[in-house]
Amino acid sequence: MGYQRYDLAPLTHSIDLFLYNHLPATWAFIAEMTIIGVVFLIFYAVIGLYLVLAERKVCAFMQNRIGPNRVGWFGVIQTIADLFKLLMKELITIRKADKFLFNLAPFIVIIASFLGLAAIPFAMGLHAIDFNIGIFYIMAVSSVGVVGVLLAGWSSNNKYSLIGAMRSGAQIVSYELSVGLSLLVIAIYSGSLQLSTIVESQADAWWIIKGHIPAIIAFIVFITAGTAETNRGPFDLAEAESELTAGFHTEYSGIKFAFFFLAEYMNMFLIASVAATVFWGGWMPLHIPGCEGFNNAMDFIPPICWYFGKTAIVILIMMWFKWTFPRLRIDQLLTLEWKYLLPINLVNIIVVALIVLMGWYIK
Amino acid sequence: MSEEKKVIVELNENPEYIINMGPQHPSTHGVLRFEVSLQGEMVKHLIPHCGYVHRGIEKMCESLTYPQVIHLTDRLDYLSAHMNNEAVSLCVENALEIEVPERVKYIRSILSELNRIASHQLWWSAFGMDLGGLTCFFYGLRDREKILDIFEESFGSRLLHSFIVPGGLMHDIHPNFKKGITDFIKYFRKKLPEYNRFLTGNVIFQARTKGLGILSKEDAINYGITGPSGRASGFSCDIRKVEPYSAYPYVDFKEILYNEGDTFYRYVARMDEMVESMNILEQLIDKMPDGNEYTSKMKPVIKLPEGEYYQRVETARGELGVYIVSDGNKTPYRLKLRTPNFSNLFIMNKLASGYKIADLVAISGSLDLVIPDIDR
Amino acid sequence: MKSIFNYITGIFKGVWTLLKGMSVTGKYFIRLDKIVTQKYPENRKKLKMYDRFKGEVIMPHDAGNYHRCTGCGICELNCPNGSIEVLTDKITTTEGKSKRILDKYIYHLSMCTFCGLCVKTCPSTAIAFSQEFEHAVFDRQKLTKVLNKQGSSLVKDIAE
Amino acid sequence: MSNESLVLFFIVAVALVGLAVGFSMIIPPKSKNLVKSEPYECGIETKGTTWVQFNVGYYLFAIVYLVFDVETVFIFPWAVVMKTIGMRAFVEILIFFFILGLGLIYAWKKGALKWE
Amino acid sequence: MEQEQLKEKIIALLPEAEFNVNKQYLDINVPSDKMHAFVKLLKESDDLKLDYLFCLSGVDWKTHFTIVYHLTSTFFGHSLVLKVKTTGRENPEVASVADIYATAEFHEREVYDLMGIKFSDHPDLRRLFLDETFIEGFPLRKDYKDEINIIER
Repeated sequence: MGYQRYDLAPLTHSIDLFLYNHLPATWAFIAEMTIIGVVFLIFYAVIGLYLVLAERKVCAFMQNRIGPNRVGWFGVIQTIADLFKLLMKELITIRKADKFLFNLAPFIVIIASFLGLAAIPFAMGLHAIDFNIGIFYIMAVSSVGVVGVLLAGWSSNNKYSLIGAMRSGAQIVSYELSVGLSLLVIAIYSGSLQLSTIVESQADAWWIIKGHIPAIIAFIVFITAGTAETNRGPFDLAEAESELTAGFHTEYSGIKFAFFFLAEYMNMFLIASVAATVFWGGWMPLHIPGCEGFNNAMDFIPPICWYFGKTAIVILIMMWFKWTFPRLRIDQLLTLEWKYLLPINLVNIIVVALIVLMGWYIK
Repeated sequence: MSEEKKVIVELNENPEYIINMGPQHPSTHGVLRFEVSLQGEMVKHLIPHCGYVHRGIEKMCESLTYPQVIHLTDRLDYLSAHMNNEAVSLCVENALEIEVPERVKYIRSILSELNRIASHQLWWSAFGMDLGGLTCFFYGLRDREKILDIFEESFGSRLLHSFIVPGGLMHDIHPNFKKGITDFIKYFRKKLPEYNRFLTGNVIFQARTKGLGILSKEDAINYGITGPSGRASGFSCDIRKVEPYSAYPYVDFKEILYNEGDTFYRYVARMDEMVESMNILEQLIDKMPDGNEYTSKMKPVIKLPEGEYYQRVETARGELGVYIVSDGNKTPYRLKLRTPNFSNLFIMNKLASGYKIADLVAISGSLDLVIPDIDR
Repeated sequence: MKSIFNYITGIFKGVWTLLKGMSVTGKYFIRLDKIVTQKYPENRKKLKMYDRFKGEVIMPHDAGNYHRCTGCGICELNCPNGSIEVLTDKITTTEGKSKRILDKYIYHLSMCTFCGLCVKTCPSTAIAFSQEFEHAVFDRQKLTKVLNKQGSSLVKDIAE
Repeated sequence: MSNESLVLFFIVAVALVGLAVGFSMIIPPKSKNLVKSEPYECGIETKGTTWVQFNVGYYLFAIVYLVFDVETVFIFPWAVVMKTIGMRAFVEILIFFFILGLGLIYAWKKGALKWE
Repeated sequence: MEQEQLKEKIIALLPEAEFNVNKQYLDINVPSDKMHAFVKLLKESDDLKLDYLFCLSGVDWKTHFTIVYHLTSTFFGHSLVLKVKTTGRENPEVASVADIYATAEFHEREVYDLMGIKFSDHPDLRRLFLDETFIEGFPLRKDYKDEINIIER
């Protein structure tokens, strides 16, 4: 297939070989790890910062505003300036707060979002770890972030934060289930939990096209549940600025607050990449069965562009949600999950199983 | 006693979980404080505390002449400044038994209705924001700006106009005034369906507002809840109908009445009022006499004859009463302002207890409280 | 059965209302010409306030450095906040009559509420509102202004 | 890269937070202030203790969740092999989901899915 | 209902009511001891039904205070002004009508706060606008002095 011309596996492999040929094994290992670590760190920071900027721009355009436009050309370095400002701010600790947990919480949210990044296939042959249970892994890791939110709210010794924490507790017990079950649909279709395999299985067409109605339903459910799991509006109950001032991070200041912020955006990125990978074919170019010429033309666009393009669209949809809908109430949050998303999911899975059994999907 | 034991003892002594919402809280739209005792997320009991912006306007009025009082009434309910000005002016005119020119009556009513729309637009924005839909805020303010531009062109100020004075108006309206209003109505009639598409019809919004904070008609009367909040409960309290003033007798409009009395219908009542206000405006613009008289002959120093005068006016939030006791001097002996929000605020405990915090925000938003109007 | 039907239609109706809401924001997202933001310091040059805008009280002086204020103090009386102080001098004219002229017209911008009573009641239209709106200063003292210019005097036609 | 190198990601994340927070603790100017370290409650002093037994309305949800989450773990292996096994897997999952669905309906009817 | 008819009904209910000159509303003085029962009667009687208290204000007359109640009927549309005089300036006290009109509770608190008129049997008579710790008199009284904040003109 044409898209294989952009396979990055030889490149990474050659770097690997180069290091091991020129350095002792231990040092080569350390050097390789350092390179990967630094690359991901920079990637993480840049994506996080620019997502913040993108959100501000998107919401501004939706609200007939311009958004950041002072720092740099069209505000392109606005968030970087913000980051430095936050770095230079004093960290305030609250009297009687549970200091250990208070300091631990930002670590947990960042670790959770950073670990998730490890399993994402960015392009052909470009992923840190190709788990054979990739979907499962991302599900597990991304649900840890809420624990950080819970801890942050609880340890702050602030009543608003506590209520926010309790709300995030409710979030824990709900949306993870829907995320898992909606991803299951594609797992049934493709017969694998490995993200690279799932992407490869979409070489002829994406699952959202091949899997037609159940896949579309699963996608909608996934986006809804994913938005909820990342604590974003309209599910930002733990934060709920009009009710709880700032919810769980009321007492966080400076860079610690920035990490919650960053983690929220990275979680969004994570959810969007999973959605793009699983439903929209990840880095796989748009292929229509039977149109060879079209497919070849599409193959000329590098996979990494496809991946980021799709992710950006899903992120845009999630931002669109946030800037359109009013916030749900806590009981409605649970009602939505248990009375709507879960039954829909269960029925959807049976339907998919039937479709797979009968072969009614586009093979 | 160990630390743990202390906590337990404290809990037993003070079993209520009390949380302060306000004075510095995004949902109170000003410096109002609710002391909320909670059980989980449920509001058990709520005590409103006010007075953070108490400026003693009633006391200050006692040392100011009647034209000077006008500029203080602006600062009561700053979102319906024209109506407040009109209330005092009407009261003074009634006392002096002055008849203002027809044209002035029309202009006053036009200003009131414009002001009402502007106020409801801001309320809509803030209500959407209370419920977490931040974009509402910008849409509402964007459209409100058009009205404020009309105001600025004619009166030179956007919020606090002091334009309606005893005897008439401060000065004549701008030549573009009529055109500006017709343009605005044309513009806003297109935007209002957008508001409905965006928020009113939204399933989340309806679930957040329907069936909570139900105010019965009896309670509305008993607590003196006026304005759209009262009318959503079926309390026919529109002063424009009950005691028509200015140009309201000349126009044909309907009082928005609903019987449900919940948060959603308080919302709908205001949305309908905006439409109705535009209808009134169109009629007033058509019927408004030409000419350029904007004031009736007034003495340079206004002295009210000894006695008591009361004037009721319908502001954007309800009934504003001005009670002037005069001893024949050029300053009022006592000037009492019965402000709509003052009465409206104190229903909060009854409405919000038994609901969740999120509902408390929605209910207080639906009452459309303006804090300086409460504190005076 | 009915309830199941309602449940399913409820889902579709709900999603439909959500999509309707999204269509509004989506429409504005692509209509960049609808942006209402004004970039303030950049548009300062062409930013024009309305003629009647009540920026601050000024005392117009004509070309010969004449103003129209007789120093009667009516504005001071009418000001509800005491933001105007009219200081007058007694002089003896050439005919030997003693006459009151304006010495200093002090205007406290920090106390002014822009109600317009002073401008309205001035019998000789000596004061007016300017369209100036950038009042921010670093020192509160600067908000106290003397409106009559140095060496200015009353215009002839009123003085007679 | 092997799965064990997940440790690397862990370390990098910890280092990122640790370094930034450490930097923020050392470099920025500090001012000690008693009022500043008070918990924020709209400018009013907090009454009573913050940490109380909080009455939350989702204990029952939590139990139902626990059940369902465990069940989901069972479905994942099934999902992978569904294609290859075919009919038998489908019938089995039908039975499984029937029981699961009954449980959900039971909980629904009993009012466990209602916020108290 | 016309004012004359209303007047007759009031006289029937309370013979000792004094009528004041007021062009706008029917304006009566009520003795403070009869006040509470009379208001209750006004609200509950079938042909008056003055069920809406739209304004409650206190006026300082230098020798005494009056509490002014503006009542109206949402059924018939007639309005009535009641006035109650307090005896003297020291410790003025009037019966509360908070149990009859719920809105009176806070209007009375306001009057208490700013004028210092006590309302007996009020459920919760505390300062409303001013701080609980504010003890320097009652600002809306005519003899209230505050050298710092009030500039005499």
